[in-house]
Amino acid sequence: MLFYQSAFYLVIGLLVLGGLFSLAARSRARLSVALAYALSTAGSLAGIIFGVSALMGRVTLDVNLQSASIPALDFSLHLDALSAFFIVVISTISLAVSVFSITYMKEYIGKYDVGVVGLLYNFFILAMILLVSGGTSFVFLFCWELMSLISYFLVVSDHRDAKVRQAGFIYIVMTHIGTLFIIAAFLLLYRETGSFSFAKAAALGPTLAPALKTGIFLLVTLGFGTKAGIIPLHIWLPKAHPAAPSNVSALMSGVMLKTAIYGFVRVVVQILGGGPVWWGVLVLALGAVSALLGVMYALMEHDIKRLLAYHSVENIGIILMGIGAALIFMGYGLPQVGMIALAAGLFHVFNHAVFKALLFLGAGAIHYATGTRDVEKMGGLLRRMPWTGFFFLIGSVSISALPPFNGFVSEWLTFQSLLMLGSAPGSTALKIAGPVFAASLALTGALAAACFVKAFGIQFLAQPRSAAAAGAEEVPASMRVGMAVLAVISFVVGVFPASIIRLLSPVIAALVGAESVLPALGSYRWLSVSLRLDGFSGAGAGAGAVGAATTGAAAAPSAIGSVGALSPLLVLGLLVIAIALIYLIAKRVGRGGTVRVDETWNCGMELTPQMEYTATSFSKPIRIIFRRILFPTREVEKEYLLKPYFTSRIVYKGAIKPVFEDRVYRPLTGIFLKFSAKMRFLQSGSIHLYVGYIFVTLVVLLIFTR
Amino acid sequence: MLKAVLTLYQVLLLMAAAPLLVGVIKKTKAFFQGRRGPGIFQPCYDLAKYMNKESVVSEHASWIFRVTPYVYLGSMLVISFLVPVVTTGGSGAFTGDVILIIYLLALARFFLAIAGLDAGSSFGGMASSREAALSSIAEPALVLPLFTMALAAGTTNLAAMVGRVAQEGFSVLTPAHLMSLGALFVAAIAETGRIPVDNPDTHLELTMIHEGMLLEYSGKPLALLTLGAALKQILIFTLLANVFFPWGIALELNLGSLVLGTLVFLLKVFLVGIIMAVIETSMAKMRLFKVPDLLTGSFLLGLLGLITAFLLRG
Amino acid sequence: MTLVLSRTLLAGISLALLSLPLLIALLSILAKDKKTLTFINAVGGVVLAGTGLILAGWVFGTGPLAGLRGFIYIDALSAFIISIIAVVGLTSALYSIAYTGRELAQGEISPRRLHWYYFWFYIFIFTMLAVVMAGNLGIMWVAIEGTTLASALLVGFYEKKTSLEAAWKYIIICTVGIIFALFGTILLHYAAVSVTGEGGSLDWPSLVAQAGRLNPKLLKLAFIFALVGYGTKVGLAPMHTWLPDAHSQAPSPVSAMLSGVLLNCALYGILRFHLIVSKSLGAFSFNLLLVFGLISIAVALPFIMVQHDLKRLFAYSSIEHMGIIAAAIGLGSPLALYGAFLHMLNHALTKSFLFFAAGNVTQHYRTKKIGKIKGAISAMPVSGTALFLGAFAIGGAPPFGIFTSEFTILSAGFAEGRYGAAGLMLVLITLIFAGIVYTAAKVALGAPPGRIKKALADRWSLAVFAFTFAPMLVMGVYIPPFMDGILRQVVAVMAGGN
Amino acid sequence: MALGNYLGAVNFLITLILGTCFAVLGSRRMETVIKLAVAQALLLAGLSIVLGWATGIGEMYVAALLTLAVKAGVIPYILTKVVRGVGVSREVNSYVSLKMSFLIAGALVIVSYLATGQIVGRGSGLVHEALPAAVAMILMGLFVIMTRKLAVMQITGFLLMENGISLAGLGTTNGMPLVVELGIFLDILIGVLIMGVLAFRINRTFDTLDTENLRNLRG
Repeated sequence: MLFYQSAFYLVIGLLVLGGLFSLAARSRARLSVALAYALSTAGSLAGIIFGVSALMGRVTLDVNLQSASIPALDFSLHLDALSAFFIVVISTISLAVSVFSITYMKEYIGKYDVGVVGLLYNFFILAMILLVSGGTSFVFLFCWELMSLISYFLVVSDHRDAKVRQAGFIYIVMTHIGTLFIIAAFLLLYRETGSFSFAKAAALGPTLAPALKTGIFLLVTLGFGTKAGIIPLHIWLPKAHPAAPSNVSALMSGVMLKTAIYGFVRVVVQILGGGPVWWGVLVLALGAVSALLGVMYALMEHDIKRLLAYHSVENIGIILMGIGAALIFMGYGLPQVGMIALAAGLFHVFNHAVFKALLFLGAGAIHYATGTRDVEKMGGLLRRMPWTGFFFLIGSVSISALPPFNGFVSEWLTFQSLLMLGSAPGSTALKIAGPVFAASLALTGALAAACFVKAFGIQFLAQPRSAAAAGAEEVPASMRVGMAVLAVISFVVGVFPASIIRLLSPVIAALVGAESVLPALGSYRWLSVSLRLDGFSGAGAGAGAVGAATTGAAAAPSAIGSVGALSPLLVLGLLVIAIALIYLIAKRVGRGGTVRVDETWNCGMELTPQMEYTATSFSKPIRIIFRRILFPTREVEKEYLLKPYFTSRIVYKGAIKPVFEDRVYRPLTGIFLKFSAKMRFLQSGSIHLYVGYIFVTLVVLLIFTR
Repeated sequence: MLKAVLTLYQVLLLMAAAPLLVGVIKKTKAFFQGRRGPGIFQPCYDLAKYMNKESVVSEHASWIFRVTPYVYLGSMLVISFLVPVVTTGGSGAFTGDVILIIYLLALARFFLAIAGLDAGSSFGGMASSREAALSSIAEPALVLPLFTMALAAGTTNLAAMVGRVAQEGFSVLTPAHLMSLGALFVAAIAETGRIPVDNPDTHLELTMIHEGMLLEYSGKPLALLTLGAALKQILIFTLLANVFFPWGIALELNLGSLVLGTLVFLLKVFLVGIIMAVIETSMAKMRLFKVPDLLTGSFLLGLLGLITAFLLRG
Repeated sequence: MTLVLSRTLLAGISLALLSLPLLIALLSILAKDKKTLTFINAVGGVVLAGTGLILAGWVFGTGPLAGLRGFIYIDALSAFIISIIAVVGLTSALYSIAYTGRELAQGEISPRRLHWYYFWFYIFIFTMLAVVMAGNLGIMWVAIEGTTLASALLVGFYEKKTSLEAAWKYIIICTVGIIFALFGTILLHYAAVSVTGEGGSLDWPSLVAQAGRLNPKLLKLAFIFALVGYGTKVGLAPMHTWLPDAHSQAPSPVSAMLSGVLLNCALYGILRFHLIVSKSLGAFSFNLLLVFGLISIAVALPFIMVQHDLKRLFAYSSIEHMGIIAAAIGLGSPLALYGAFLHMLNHALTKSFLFFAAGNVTQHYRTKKIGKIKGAISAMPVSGTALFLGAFAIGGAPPFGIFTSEFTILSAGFAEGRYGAAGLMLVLITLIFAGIVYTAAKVALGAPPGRIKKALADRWSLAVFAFTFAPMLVMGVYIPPFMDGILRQVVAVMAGGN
Repeated sequence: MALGNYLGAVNFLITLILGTCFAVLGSRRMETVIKLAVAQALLLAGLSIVLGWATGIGEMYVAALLTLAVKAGVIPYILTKVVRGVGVSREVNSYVSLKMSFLIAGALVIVSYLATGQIVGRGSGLVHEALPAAVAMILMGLFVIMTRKLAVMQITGFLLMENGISLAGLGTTNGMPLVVELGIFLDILIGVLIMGVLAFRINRTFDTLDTENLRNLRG
């Protein structure tokens, strides 16, 4: 116990010191940067050690910190398996990002007050770690708000840019409004349980009145949905994430959004113990819509960080699809099947954190090297920044859910969860919905791949499209190491998914309150580390119900009798062998094989970068295919030498309509502000009127209280 | 050990049959167009020709361009290893998961698409762009029928899915089954790049998709990619044939059923090829932005298949 | 014996506390030069605050103090507000040194007027102390009216058009309002006389003793008049109209005093009535306070959303926060009361902090127009940052105290099952946060206009910022045991003890 | 006690006080208004003396004395100084016409009687008329402040309200405790003084005492 305690305090201590030292040394910027990120690296490392060992040792840690006689201000921490898992997620990402930042932040010396940024950075991580450690809803809210506030400050680091200020404002307001719903939900719980403690709430939660539970569920869905960036509450996300420095974007996108998932799971799954089936359907539908629209919007973006931000919307959607499926199964009274879906969701939490942080770091590295985030101005970077390109490619492959990387594994689990809906009991509509949602997930995955063909291809391949890109150089070692850490994790987890499944097993068992079926899911059997869903008797077998997973029955790696099995290691092995064989054979066979380097064929003309396919043109078919959803607009300006045949200049501007902003947010804020302006007549400046107010108030009071 | 040998046999069979299938299709088309056409071994000669040629690589291209043929063909080989061809008892069968196979196809496509962008030619870019868009929307149409079948079998394992249909006999030939088949068939057209979605025989810049991405390739890499594409085509036909009409596939591992399985497999695959050829001759290539309508239709057909599957089951 | 001695000593201290500000005011007039004036002000301010805190501490330690034939009555509630007056009074006095120094340098005021500034400043403090120390509701009225008179000239200190207008509105509206409070006092007096049968009892202990027996109908009327009357002074909507004018036109240290202290003193007047009335009328006064509190928050909202003047913004925010406190008291549960007084303290600290910061910024930019102030953080690293952080603090973001107290009040509201009221409060507070942050970001961020030179904070401001910021921050995460004890005592007073 | 014997005189005085209020509403010249204020203060002092005589409470005489000194002496002096110093003698304009003013004032009196008539009905031996009259005066004072544009007239309105309060105090409880009474007088004195100072400054800065001009602070 002492070990766990001291490890936890070490994490906190290192991060606090990192922040304070960074601030203290702010007049010596280089030292400040070194201190801030070295200490946060150490803190993150300690966080990983603590989290993993707490999960392996099945330890829960309690810290009692009630300070006043009011029930709020109870800073008691309660670190259970779920907390530990999220600490692992947070620390893993912050480790890589911190290493990356050691040199990355040097770029900002002189531009920003790096001492303050270092302080905020460390405290940002700290706030997130404390947030997931909180044992009471007050700690949660406190850290939640603190986290939002600090990230807001980080977002507006570059506050001389009006766009950044606006992004920051939208961010802080949206997140604050989201918090409103969360506060309301927690206070409703407080009224019922008389305490802010999560543990007490969890003891009482399942027995609450259904209407109240539904109210709380809807409130947290709105509240956490805002932070997580589900559509249509996402509008802040693509604005705020790009505005921050890339290391912060990596943390925000990779980790901060996940705290919303944490909160959602904590409240809906643990405290309320699930609910009626329609909760799950709602979450699933929200997830599917967010995933699809998120990726479509991403495809339309040419600012690499905005593109990545929209992919966060997409991936949060995928996570919610898993969690939604879990809620449906819990609603059916099949917690053990729900576990698999929940595992899919939480697994994707980890995976998305890893590859999204990797990609944001990659974007940061590109920005570091070229000074731009505009995809159209890049090109040919792979030759100039081979390492960054390689890591970015790994991130792209992972996020596109392609084997053998980690994104694929969790999406595979999600697919399985959705398909299991098809054999679950209940309404036929829902059964049909399962595979249809799975198909929508497939579409999402394909679009994501399309998007990253664009993102990788336009940025890293072909000829450079600008002088900045042509002059780019590979980034320094620490940045490469930061990306490498995540790339390696992405790969290793993709090949050995059971490693994470093992960590998740106690988490999910504690959440669902049933014996865990996950060890059977992720096993180290038969050479490979495989994922197996056993004993699920489908509707075809007649039972029509989803049976509880039987752990021992599937001794032999036989196909029949299991829902599905996946051996990424085997796939990887086959792939390596196949490629090696092809290489060897192709080398021997045939007289050809000499390679001549020459120009790209261009119908006999010299190829210039202007002729290359741009990101805009790349995404055009999709823009046209989904025009009913994306509402593209185009504007073509032509200047003629001789009308109408000889144009001297054509300017083509294409954009998609920000539908939600135009149709929902702007009218709403417009009405509100107009109303506010109208209300100002109350304070018209006339003293006579003012005295009249007093008079009227008095009269009204006298009449009403007779 | 036997399983390993069998698996190897399946892979080799597929590799051997793949160029032949291309040849057969071309021959059939020629027949229907009233031409003599090249012999069915012409694709094999072409491959041999490519293997003997020098390859030219663009000065702008990166290692992606060089690696892609290996990844592409490698992915196809891995899929060949996983798919039940003449028997459901191969070594890879236990992890022969539908979702995995779909995503391995996606992996291959991903690399081919970025390779198309690598040289910087606008043809490659255009082809990549179209490939990315069309394959994206083809994806739901492709997976939904497969998921319908998986649900019926209670597993996403291909061998098990195939095994179930094979065991149940012809009673599974319900409207749902056929509608799903129809849906998958259309998706397969898109996936294999055939008319009316793509034209495999042309290098006309306005229409090509798959060929556009290969435009910069020559020599050995082109041979690998061409073989890969042929392999992909036969794999998808195999899926189509074996998932919906698995009869004849060897459920037990004895020589007789294996031989029968092999024959029946070749028959089915070439039949699919001939049907494709017939369709190609009787249709013109669609305008690019008509294709989504076709694929949506196919998706809806798949959805209908799914719904009827559930309604019939009650 | 010791008790008697300590009582006598205590009475002495309280007399000293009342006479000290008068003495300092007098000395300020008599002082020869600016240096002496600064010295008198600084030392006097410290001594005054020290005396106030000692007295308050003593009362918290030994219980309520009644002295001088009942003219002085100090219980935990009074002592609590005395502490606030002491602390904010001190910071404002010290900040005034820096602030007026610059005004003098910029030629906004003449050296002679500086003496009058301090004179009225300390008279203002005196009247506020008198409000909370008075043991007689009549005297209390006199003192509250005194606060208006003492501060009216401070509000109109600049003798510009706008400040004179503000001062005129301030004095007329508040005087009119407060006359109603006098009428309420007379009605209460009448009710008391009707019971005791003899004239002359507005003394607090005797009123409390008889509270249950007073004529409810009269009490109702009395409370309504007191609520409207003192409510005008508190800034409860719709009687709040003077407040944005006065707060924005006064010199910033005075704005801090008005917002941070004066409003609380006026609220104290209502509370005294409320304590008596609630004994026989039950929920009546609670509900009225709740309703007026909520109306105040709601009325502040649109003006905060669309605001052009930095100091007016904070003035409206004061209306909002007084509304929150009033509503919390209206909720009435011990938890709500605890939150209310915690909020009172937090608001006093935070709002004075904000006005100090805003004072430095508006002085440096020579405008209060929000549209004309930009990049305050870059131009004034300390004051600009203080303004920015202060805005978040006042909006209710952790780790600042306001978050804790607002959360406590809301949790009390939900715990009482008053979802409508608490929910409305939650929504309004959230929207107001948006308005404040919008303005704060506009003012603090961005690049400052070219004409603005970079300025570092003077040491007085620095000291005051640090002194105020520390408790703001601490109270957000931790309520020290002594503070917890004090708040419990105040709650006990409000919950019907004495 | 012997109050009953003097009730006639008391009621007569109260009626006269109300009458002065109407007169104030009716006059447009500042000098007249100030004279009326003095008259009202004299009547109030008279009322105090009568009540003091009737009830035998000595403090009433002190109150009468204070009223005389402050309300009939110092305050009119200050007001006169302001009016002379500023140089206005006529009211600029009112928001409400003369006829309307009287009509509303009459209505206010009726409302006051209706509203507060029964409160002092419990026969504590006090003046029945005082409370309604006081409330009416307060409301009329408020009415003056609300409708008159001249700053000095607003001070007068304030005085009317204040006199109403005094009347209420006299009528209900024979006045407040003496110390309180003293404080109140001090407040009023200082209040009018400061209002006077402000009026001077306003006139100096705005060149007029018309409060219509005081409308720059909005929103």
